[in-house]
Amino acid sequence: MALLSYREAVSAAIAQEMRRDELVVFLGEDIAAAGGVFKTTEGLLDEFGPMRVRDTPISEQAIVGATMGAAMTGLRPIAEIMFSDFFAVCWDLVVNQIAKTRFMTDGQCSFPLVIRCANGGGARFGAQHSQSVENWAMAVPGLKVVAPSCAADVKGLLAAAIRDPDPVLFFEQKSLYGTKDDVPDGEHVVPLGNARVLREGSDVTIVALAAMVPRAMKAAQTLQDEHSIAAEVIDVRSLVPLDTTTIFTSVSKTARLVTVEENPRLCGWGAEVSSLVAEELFWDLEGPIVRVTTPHVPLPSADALEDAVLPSADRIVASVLQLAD
Amino acid sequence: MALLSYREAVSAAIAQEMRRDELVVFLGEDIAAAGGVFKTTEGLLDEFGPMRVRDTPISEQAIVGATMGAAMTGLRPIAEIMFSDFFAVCWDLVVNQIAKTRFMTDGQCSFPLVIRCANGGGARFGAQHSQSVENWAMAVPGLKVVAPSCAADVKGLLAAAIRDPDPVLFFEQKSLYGTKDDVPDGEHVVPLGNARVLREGSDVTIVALAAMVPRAMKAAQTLQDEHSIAAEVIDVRSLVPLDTTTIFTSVSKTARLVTVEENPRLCGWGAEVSSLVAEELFWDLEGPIVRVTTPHVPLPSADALEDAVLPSADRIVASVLQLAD
Amino acid sequence: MDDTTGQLAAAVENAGTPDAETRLELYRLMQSCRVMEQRAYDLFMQNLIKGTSHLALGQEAVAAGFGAAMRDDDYSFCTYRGHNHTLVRGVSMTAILGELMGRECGLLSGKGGSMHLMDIDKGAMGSYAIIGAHMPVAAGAAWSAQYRKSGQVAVCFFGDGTTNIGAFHESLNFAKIWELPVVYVCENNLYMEYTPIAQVTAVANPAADRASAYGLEPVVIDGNDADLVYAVASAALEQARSGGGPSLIEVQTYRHGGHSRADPGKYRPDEEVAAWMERDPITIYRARLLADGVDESSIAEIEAEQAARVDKAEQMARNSGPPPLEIADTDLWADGSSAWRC
Amino acid sequence: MDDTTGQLAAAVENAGTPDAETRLELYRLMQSCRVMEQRAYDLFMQNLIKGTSHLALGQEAVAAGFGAAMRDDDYSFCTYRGHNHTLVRGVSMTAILGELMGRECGLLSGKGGSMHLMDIDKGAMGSYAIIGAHMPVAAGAAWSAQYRKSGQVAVCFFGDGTTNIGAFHESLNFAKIWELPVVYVCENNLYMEYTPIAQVTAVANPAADRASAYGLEPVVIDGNDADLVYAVASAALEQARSGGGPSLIEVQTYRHGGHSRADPGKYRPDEEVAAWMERDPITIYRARLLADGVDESSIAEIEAEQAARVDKAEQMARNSGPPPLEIADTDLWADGSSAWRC
Ligand SMILES: Cc1ncc(C[n+]2csc(CCOP(=O)(O)OP(=O)(O)O)c2C)c(N)n1
Ligand SMILES: Cc1ncc(C[n+]2csc(CCOP(=O)(O)OP(=O)(O)O)c2C)c(N)n1
Ligand SMILES: [Mg+2]
Ligand SMILES: [Mg+2]
Repeated sequence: MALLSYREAVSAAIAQEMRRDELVVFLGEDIAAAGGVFKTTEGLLDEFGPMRVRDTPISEQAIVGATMGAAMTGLRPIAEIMFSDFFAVCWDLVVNQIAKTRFMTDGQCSFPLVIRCANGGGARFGAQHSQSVENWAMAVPGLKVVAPSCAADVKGLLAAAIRDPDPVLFFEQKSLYGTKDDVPDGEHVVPLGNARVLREGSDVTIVALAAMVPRAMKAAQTLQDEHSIAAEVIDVRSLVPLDTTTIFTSVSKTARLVTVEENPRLCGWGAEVSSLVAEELFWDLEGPIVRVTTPHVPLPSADALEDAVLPSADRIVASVLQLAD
Repeated sequence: MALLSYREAVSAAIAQEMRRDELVVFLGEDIAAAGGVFKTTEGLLDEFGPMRVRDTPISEQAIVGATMGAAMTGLRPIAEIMFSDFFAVCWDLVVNQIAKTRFMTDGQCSFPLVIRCANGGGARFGAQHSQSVENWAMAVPGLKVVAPSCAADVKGLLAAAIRDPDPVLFFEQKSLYGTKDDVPDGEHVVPLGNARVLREGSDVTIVALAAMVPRAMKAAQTLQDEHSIAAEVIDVRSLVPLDTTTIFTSVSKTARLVTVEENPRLCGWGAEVSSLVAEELFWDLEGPIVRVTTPHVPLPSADALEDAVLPSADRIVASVLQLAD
Repeated sequence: MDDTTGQLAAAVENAGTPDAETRLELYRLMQSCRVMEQRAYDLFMQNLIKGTSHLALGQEAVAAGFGAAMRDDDYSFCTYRGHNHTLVRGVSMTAILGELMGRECGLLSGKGGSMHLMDIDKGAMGSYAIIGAHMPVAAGAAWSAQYRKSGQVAVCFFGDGTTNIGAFHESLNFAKIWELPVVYVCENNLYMEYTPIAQVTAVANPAADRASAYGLEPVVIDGNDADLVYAVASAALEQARSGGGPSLIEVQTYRHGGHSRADPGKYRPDEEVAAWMERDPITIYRARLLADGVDESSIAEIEAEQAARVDKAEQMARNSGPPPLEIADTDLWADGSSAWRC
Repeated sequence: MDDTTGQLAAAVENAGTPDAETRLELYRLMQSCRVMEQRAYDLFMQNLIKGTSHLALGQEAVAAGFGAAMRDDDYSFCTYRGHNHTLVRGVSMTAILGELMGRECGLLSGKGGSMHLMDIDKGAMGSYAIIGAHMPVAAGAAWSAQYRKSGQVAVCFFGDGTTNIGAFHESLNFAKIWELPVVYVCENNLYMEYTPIAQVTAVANPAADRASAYGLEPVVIDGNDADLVYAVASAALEQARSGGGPSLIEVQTYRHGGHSRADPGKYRPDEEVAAWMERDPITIYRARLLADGVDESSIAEIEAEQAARVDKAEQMARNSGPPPLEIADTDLWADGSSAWRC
């Protein structure tokens, strides 16, 4: 075990996979010489050289398009889109080209590629550099969607994403970059599509993702300590494939579900999980399904305002208590 | 009353509003001289001239950006994005700029604009010209989202959208363009945010949108005729603002809900409606909430395949029957 | 300025006549495109092709010239107007017509349709129906070839209207700074769908007048002259293959028919259409071959062979049934499934 | 080629000296920018500005030259590096610093932050934090002015790195074909975030070498010479106002500090930094004014006045509290609410 930051785990995963397979290449803005604007890719240029780790112009369509073209001709490219908000400038390449081409061509080619990005709020960057768009990706058939909550998962899931034969959008939560965590030594790979039960409990299931996971854990502790409510906390980790088995098993046991998502309210991943449970596990439920989300607004910039809109541990606690009433 | 096609209702609405307000202008690809690739805008150039009805290059970012700039400086522009799939090439302007700027600037300006597009499947155009992306729009705070199911609503809702002080994405369903319908004479405006109960019933509520509305109506008839099940059918018409009052009133009465959506499964608008009901109306429900959707795949092109994936009246009937079991 | 400046211009200037075999091959390729697309038009009119279809009747010299010049393992990327670009790579005509008709024998088993033809085994890397999207993808394939040192070149076809979209700009700059082995070919047929390109473009030659913005040589040629297209294609491919980087070639041509489906193309002045019909690339080439002493019989043989080919292809496609419904949700993922949960 | 070719080059060539009042105004504007941003840097270091902030220290002559040349009702559009462009339109310094600090007195009450300054009453039409996005928006404002025959011009500032994104291309073509009254100003400060622009751009002058691709005149000027910027700005504004259409001006300049926040900018060679520090636009301009006989006292007066202004602005911003939490979900819609259901 080594203590790594969430940030360091990114380069650790990429390095692990680049050492293993020389078809893995990496491109993006300021990722090579500068080591990334979040310092997530330091050292890679030195170790792997400029043919494998390449700085690009500010041309997100070219970056993502080139990633697609490389993937369909034998490479395993990794692209960085600096902030997830910028997916909007290259969304066509992601959703209409990469996501659809295998299906449309009757499986003639596959797209072993990863697009990483810094996602989410909490850094006081304002509305165009803070949003959570994992739900945009989940809504598109043909994309796998991963969002880790800790350094060990960053390393393991990113490695798995790079090995995966399908396109994976990998959402790193920027407010977690500084958090540290024990990461297994040696090769570390965590298969996609497995949610993780972080805390067991019998009264209510709390399903969370990325930055919401530590908040859910904190809420669970408060619920236990102050209200004797035993919450089970699940880190979804991967939205596609979605581990409904783990979620359903838990809800069958607790009979109550609260989802905690950072994306704005409408059509978030929590809505999908809620609707699945409302359809397939209805008879097991003993109360409403509650969704805790950022309200349906862009993120404000001032610290006080941003803190007011992002789901907090307190808000999670309050939602569970309301459900328990 | 006049019998108009869904297609003709588009130009009728635009003409009505352009006559009324000379700040209304209209731009897009092939919309002026050619009258639109779906012939939805015929006659407008002749009546309003080339300064108000302007053909553009294939530059969707320029089209949508110019629309934004015009709206914030006193005009009321209407833009056409030919197929809704192409939102992906200008998504940044829509979601990061138009949708956020009023909020970010503390309300300094508003964006009285409409972006119309041809949405949805059924025309055998293949995966890049057939998808339903109304759920993409619903997921973004700051956009109003409208999708009419008949010519009268095309005219009335498009007129309301043009008068609305906020950005409205207006989804015309391309497979409905040829359908005809009675449209009131004279000025016709239908306020946004009102769902419409198209058929009353006490056993189950079926909530549908756009092309799924006639299918839901057909299914309701079959349910009545062959199974003596009285389905209430609601045409949502506007996803944002969402008329939860009408939907909730109906579900409170029927205690059962089926949503029918054309967008692919994950994070569709049906998930949002389902999760709202599962949270706020849980105790009124007497059975699971069922979602009928296109499966989570891109649309195939061949007629047999496309028909197999889009929700059909038969599939709606089967879903209701399963719920009634 | 770049040291390759003038290289392609010189190739155009000095374009000799290809050898006899190549010339017959050019004729054969053009003829195969022509008969296939004429048949596609008929099938559309008979409602056997549903949805839409974008023909390149009149533009065959471009597909043929590049098709003949490319190496088998080169990559080609094209648009919805890509039936010919796909066919010239050696793809089955039955599979193409079958796909247009939505039949089981279709190149994509009916899942893609007329706008998305791809045959990856032949290097036909797909047809893209969103304007400009394939331009960076082609750059990526070229990057891959460069990285793997495979000597392959990517060729990317697009229309005049495509020069005004952002992806065009990003792709050309990107290809140049990495000196990628990619050849961008702008088929300037004077129109986007119905709007004349001149009305919406700030320069006269939508591609060539922008080449210098990417450090590239401006090249405009007559795209209805198969020999010339072949010559410039050969030079550009050679430049790319030998590490000389990308190129951008504007070929002037014209579509005989409308943009798509049953569009009669009435927005085009009659004289313009007539003048271009005079410049039909196949008529011209046939006359030139004859004038250069090629036997009428070898030409007739090609014509008969392609006529028979299209008849057979149509028959086979007609005989093929609709695709099995089970495939509607397969092959989203590499494992063959479309499962999103586990 | 366009009939305006050479018009701006002529303006640069013949740029005289602005009148005395304008020159003092140019100095005042530069000085106000300088003190405000230096203070912003200090506040950032004291952690009173959270998140990020992108300073344009060293680039003040551009904001000042255009600011002085614009009509009050003209529109300006800028980027996250837009504090100065906003200030020179006559916007309150307190409101700007307050916004950077996330205070109630902020220009946007703390809802936007340093990257999104806007003051619509002053024609400061917003700061856009996604590269290139504001370029078509500025074209739209110009279209509106053209349609309303208001005589207003839109000015749009962006960086060298922005010339490689698709929106740049679409906007320039669009502006030209409609002959819109918009002036596009590329502030070439040699770097995108950390990557030198030359490394990722196919031409030497990222904007000017592409002007001809849009039928525009290529213009490159020293962006650290306030008089020159003022002259070219005046000429471009006049051209646009009189129906002569859009222009694209590349101004060469340099940021003294890093890209954002506490970036020390270490990727830049020491000599390069030193050479550009020598060319500080304010030092140069001060010396020029003195050499041209302007009283040292009037210069000192401006300096004192701006020093007092920034002190007062800082104080007022510090005294202002955090924004009321209720505004976190207001003003999504024109009715003031953020309601998505009814
Ligand atoms: C992004 C995008 N915008 C619009 C369209 C609709 N469209 C399809 S073909 C076409 C015209 C393209 O013109 P050009 O590039 O000249 O190619 P041509 O059809 O002449 O071969 C348009 C506008 C599209 N497919 N994608
Ligand atoms: C679409 C997009 N891609 C990337 C970024 C991240 N980013 C912010 S500033 C910047 C560099 C911009 O360089 P330039 O245009 O030269 O402006 P400067 O910062 O030098 O003023 C980048 C890459 C962004 N904001 N938007
Ligand atoms: Mg064309
Ligand atoms: Mg720069």
